Amino acid sequence: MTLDMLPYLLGFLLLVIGVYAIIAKRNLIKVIVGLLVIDYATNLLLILVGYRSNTGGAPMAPILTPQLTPAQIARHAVDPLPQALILTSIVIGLSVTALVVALAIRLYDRYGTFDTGRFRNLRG
Amino acid sequence: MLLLALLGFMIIGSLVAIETRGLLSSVISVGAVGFALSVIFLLLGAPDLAITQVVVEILVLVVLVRVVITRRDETYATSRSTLAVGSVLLALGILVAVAFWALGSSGGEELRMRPFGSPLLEEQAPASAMAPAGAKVPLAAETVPRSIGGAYLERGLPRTHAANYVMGIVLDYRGYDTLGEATVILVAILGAFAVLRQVGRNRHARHEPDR
Amino acid sequence: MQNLLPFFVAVPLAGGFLMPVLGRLFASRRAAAVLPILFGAALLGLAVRLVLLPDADTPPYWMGAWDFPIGVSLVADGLSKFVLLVVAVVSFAALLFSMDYMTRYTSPGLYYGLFMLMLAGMNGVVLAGDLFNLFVFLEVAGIASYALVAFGTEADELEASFKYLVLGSLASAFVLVAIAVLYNVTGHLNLAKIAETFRASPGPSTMLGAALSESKGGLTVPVYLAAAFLLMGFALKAALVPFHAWLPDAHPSAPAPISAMLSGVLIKACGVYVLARLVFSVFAGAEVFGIILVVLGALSMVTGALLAVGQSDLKRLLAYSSISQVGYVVVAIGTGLVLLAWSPASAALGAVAALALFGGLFHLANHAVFKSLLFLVSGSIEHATGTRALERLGGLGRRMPLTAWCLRAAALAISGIPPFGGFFSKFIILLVLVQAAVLAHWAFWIVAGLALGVALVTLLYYAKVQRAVLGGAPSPATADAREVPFGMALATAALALLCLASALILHPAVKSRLVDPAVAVLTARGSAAAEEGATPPLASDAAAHTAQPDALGRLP
Amino acid sequence: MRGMSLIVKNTTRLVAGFIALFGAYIVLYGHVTPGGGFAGGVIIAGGLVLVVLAFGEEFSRRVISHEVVRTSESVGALAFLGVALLGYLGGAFFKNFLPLGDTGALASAGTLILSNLAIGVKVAAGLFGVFLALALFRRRGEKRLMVRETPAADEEADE
Repeated sequence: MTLDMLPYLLGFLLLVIGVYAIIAKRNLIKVIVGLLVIDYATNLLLILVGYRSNTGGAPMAPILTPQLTPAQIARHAVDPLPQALILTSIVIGLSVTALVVALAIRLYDRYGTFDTGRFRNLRG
Repeated sequence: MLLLALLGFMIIGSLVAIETRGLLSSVISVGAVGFALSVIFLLLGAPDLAITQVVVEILVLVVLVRVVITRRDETYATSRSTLAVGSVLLALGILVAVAFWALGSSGGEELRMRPFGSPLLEEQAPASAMAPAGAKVPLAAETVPRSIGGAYLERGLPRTHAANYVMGIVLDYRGYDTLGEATVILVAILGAFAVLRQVGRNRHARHEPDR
Repeated sequence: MQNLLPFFVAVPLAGGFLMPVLGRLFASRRAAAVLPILFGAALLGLAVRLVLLPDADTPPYWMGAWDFPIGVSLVADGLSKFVLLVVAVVSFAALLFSMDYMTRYTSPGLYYGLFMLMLAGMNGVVLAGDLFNLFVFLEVAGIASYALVAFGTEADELEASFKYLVLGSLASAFVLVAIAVLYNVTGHLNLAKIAETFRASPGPSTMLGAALSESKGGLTVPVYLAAAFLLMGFALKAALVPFHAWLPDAHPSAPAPISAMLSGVLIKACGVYVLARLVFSVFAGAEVFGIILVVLGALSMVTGALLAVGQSDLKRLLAYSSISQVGYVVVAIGTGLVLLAWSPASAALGAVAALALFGGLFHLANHAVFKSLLFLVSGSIEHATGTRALERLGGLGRRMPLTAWCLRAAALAISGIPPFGGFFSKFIILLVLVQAAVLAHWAFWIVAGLALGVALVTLLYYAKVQRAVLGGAPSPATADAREVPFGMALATAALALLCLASALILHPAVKSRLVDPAVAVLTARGSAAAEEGATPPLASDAAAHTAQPDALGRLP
Repeated sequence: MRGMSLIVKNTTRLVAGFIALFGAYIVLYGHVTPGGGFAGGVIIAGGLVLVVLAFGEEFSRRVISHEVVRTSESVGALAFLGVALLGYLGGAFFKNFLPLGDTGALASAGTLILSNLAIGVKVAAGLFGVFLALALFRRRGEKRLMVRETPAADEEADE
């Protein structure tokens, strides 16, 4: 294993931590926290995948400024596509979070607790 | 190095968020993890994402903190049975171990994981490999990048005239995805409204539901 | 000829955007259904038109007129047309049923809006030619279905929806991780282009990689990693057995028409269809995926049936039965894949593989029809009696004759009684498994035995359902039950007729239009990948070769 | 929910306008500088959330009703679909049919600015609506008190 794969692996580790929270925790808020962590992990993996190091300089964002030429961008800028995907993915994550929080407060309203262990369990 | 430190911070922060005792500290820790992610975005050349991540994180935090501080709950410590959790974690652990090993074993294959910092974007292929038969010849004559990300970087500007390449992709090349994304927001909002209705069922229907 | 494909997404989307605004303008809850029903009818018309068009007239549609491979495309080949038609039929029936049934719930505008958006999401998934686009529309369909499951806002509905949402989001996250890995490895998101990259690759050089990909196709370890995440993600969406925990809670909790949509088409369009598409077309038909699918399918088949037997809640029983029946479909598709991967060794296997895929798709369509009918009938019964507990029902045979006949038709079809389509599809699957056991590998005997056993168990528990609901004396709950209103009756009767008529798929004229192109898409891809040009084309491949250039969005 | 102290209210009065202005800038210049319709929309929604937190629920009810929120949400979505449909008249869905102009200018990149605007409106309205629904969600005092409702009350009970 080489060091230049390490960031990916840390991203996978974060994913596993999020999955752990979802499976192991019975508190709705903790499960939501787990979902957020999973979102971070997937977005992180996507941004890592598109990164291009810029020899002798800071990473170059794929945005044309007066100091740059299109040719320089093409040669040195980081990959814009994963960024576009992450933008969409952040929005989707936010939407899911909105819905899941709505469900959680509604469940609290019904049971007076966030703990699924104290809910009247579904049959089977 | 800074990146690795931030990644470590994210991992530790997530663990703290999951294992800490109070719900409020849990929510705040996960907020810190989100802000660390936005710093990573900035560090890796994605200012658009950094801005978006920060504002989204603030909104999520405001909502979650409001939800948590207005509701009393002392049950944060409960967990599921160790056996089930253990077996699932074992399976996932094996998967990640394979991932470690698989990603590391980069030989001379074409279908290998590209190392961090030098993505496929840097490799070139003959123009014929990218273009379909009979299509227009790309601007850069003989060779083109092997990934479509590279193609966007090379050809994006003349074709969209958007100085921000990411927006060019989001709204033009992949505008259809963005329509889907806008739909997702709408769906979630309609869904939240639907779930938060005070009265879901019409009680004066012919029969009470028996549950 | 205008390209029809974008309208499959645009029409329900427009409906979904309009309904929340217009919903409150309608005077009564029934009137709110008119617009969605019109949209549903338009979609049904479009789907029929699309199936009748030859492949050459439905080229991929490139959004924004960007070209291959940088744009996003919509693609319709035989398989997606087939699934689109199934989705359109079931959703039209569900909308018709909703008109009267949904008067039990508040806020029809929200309901129909979410329904249309879920439909748009499913159509988007079926037509997607781009991996990330597929993910986005998967989320549209998924989030709409999470909300619809909780539409009644009763406590256990909210709980089921929460569980469904968490596992569904986990599935989506796995898909996104796979997208990240695949993009890093291949540099593309277009499904056809990814498949092409795999086929062009010289193959792995590491030890494990070589061991994993004996069946050629040039897949390497990172690709298998991505495939593992994709398989887990879509197995979660399709509720195959180790990943099924959410389904028995979520499907019964939803309003009846939504249960019909979820069990009838959503788990197929967003789960089984995508799985088939990925393993055959993208991952080059490697046999290991076929074996995984057969194992998962057999597990689902058995577990679902065994758990269904003990249920006393009608809808919950139906939900477990869905797991079991989808198991049949997945077993058939997996068998087809395995046989196809082995087919260079013997030409007979190729023909059996094509038959297996035919059986699988036929059963998919059958299950969509009879399971949605069963859920709608359960809705009718709940509407008339206020309960769905089997022990509190009884004597409905005389009280609700039409509903009773619909229930009989669906139950006989799902148990595999001869004149119904369900018999033929199950029979074909069994036949294929036996042939595979004889021709290829003894292990298929086990699967065949399980399939036969499960068919008998299915017969048993549906006999139990019929006796509990229809037979005996009326119970207090059913004493004053009356036949359901017109819209509900019409929807269930139409589906009941379809249960009977689906046997017509076996007629050559229908088969060659509807199912053969779908089978051809799968066999063409698998065989081309398994052995490039080395084997003579299979008997059924003639059609595939004409369809191939368009499949998955390559330009002619 | 009641408002907060006078200091918070006065600060909000000063800041809210700037936040909205900044959000609008981010939306409009999305195709030139970092940002875009989504980020700008969230910023505007954040400004509105701040106002609600500071001044309380009643204030927000008076200024922006749920009707406005839901309508502008749908209008934003329809506008985005409309841009796509206009592209259809020009050849294909999402076809960029406007002149592309000079890179870096505000009026450049064709339809991008229109799409950004539509998304900005939609996101601002939608997220603010969700915040209102979530934050101001009232617990049922007595669960069974709601049983006997008139149909008319049911119709509008979804907030």
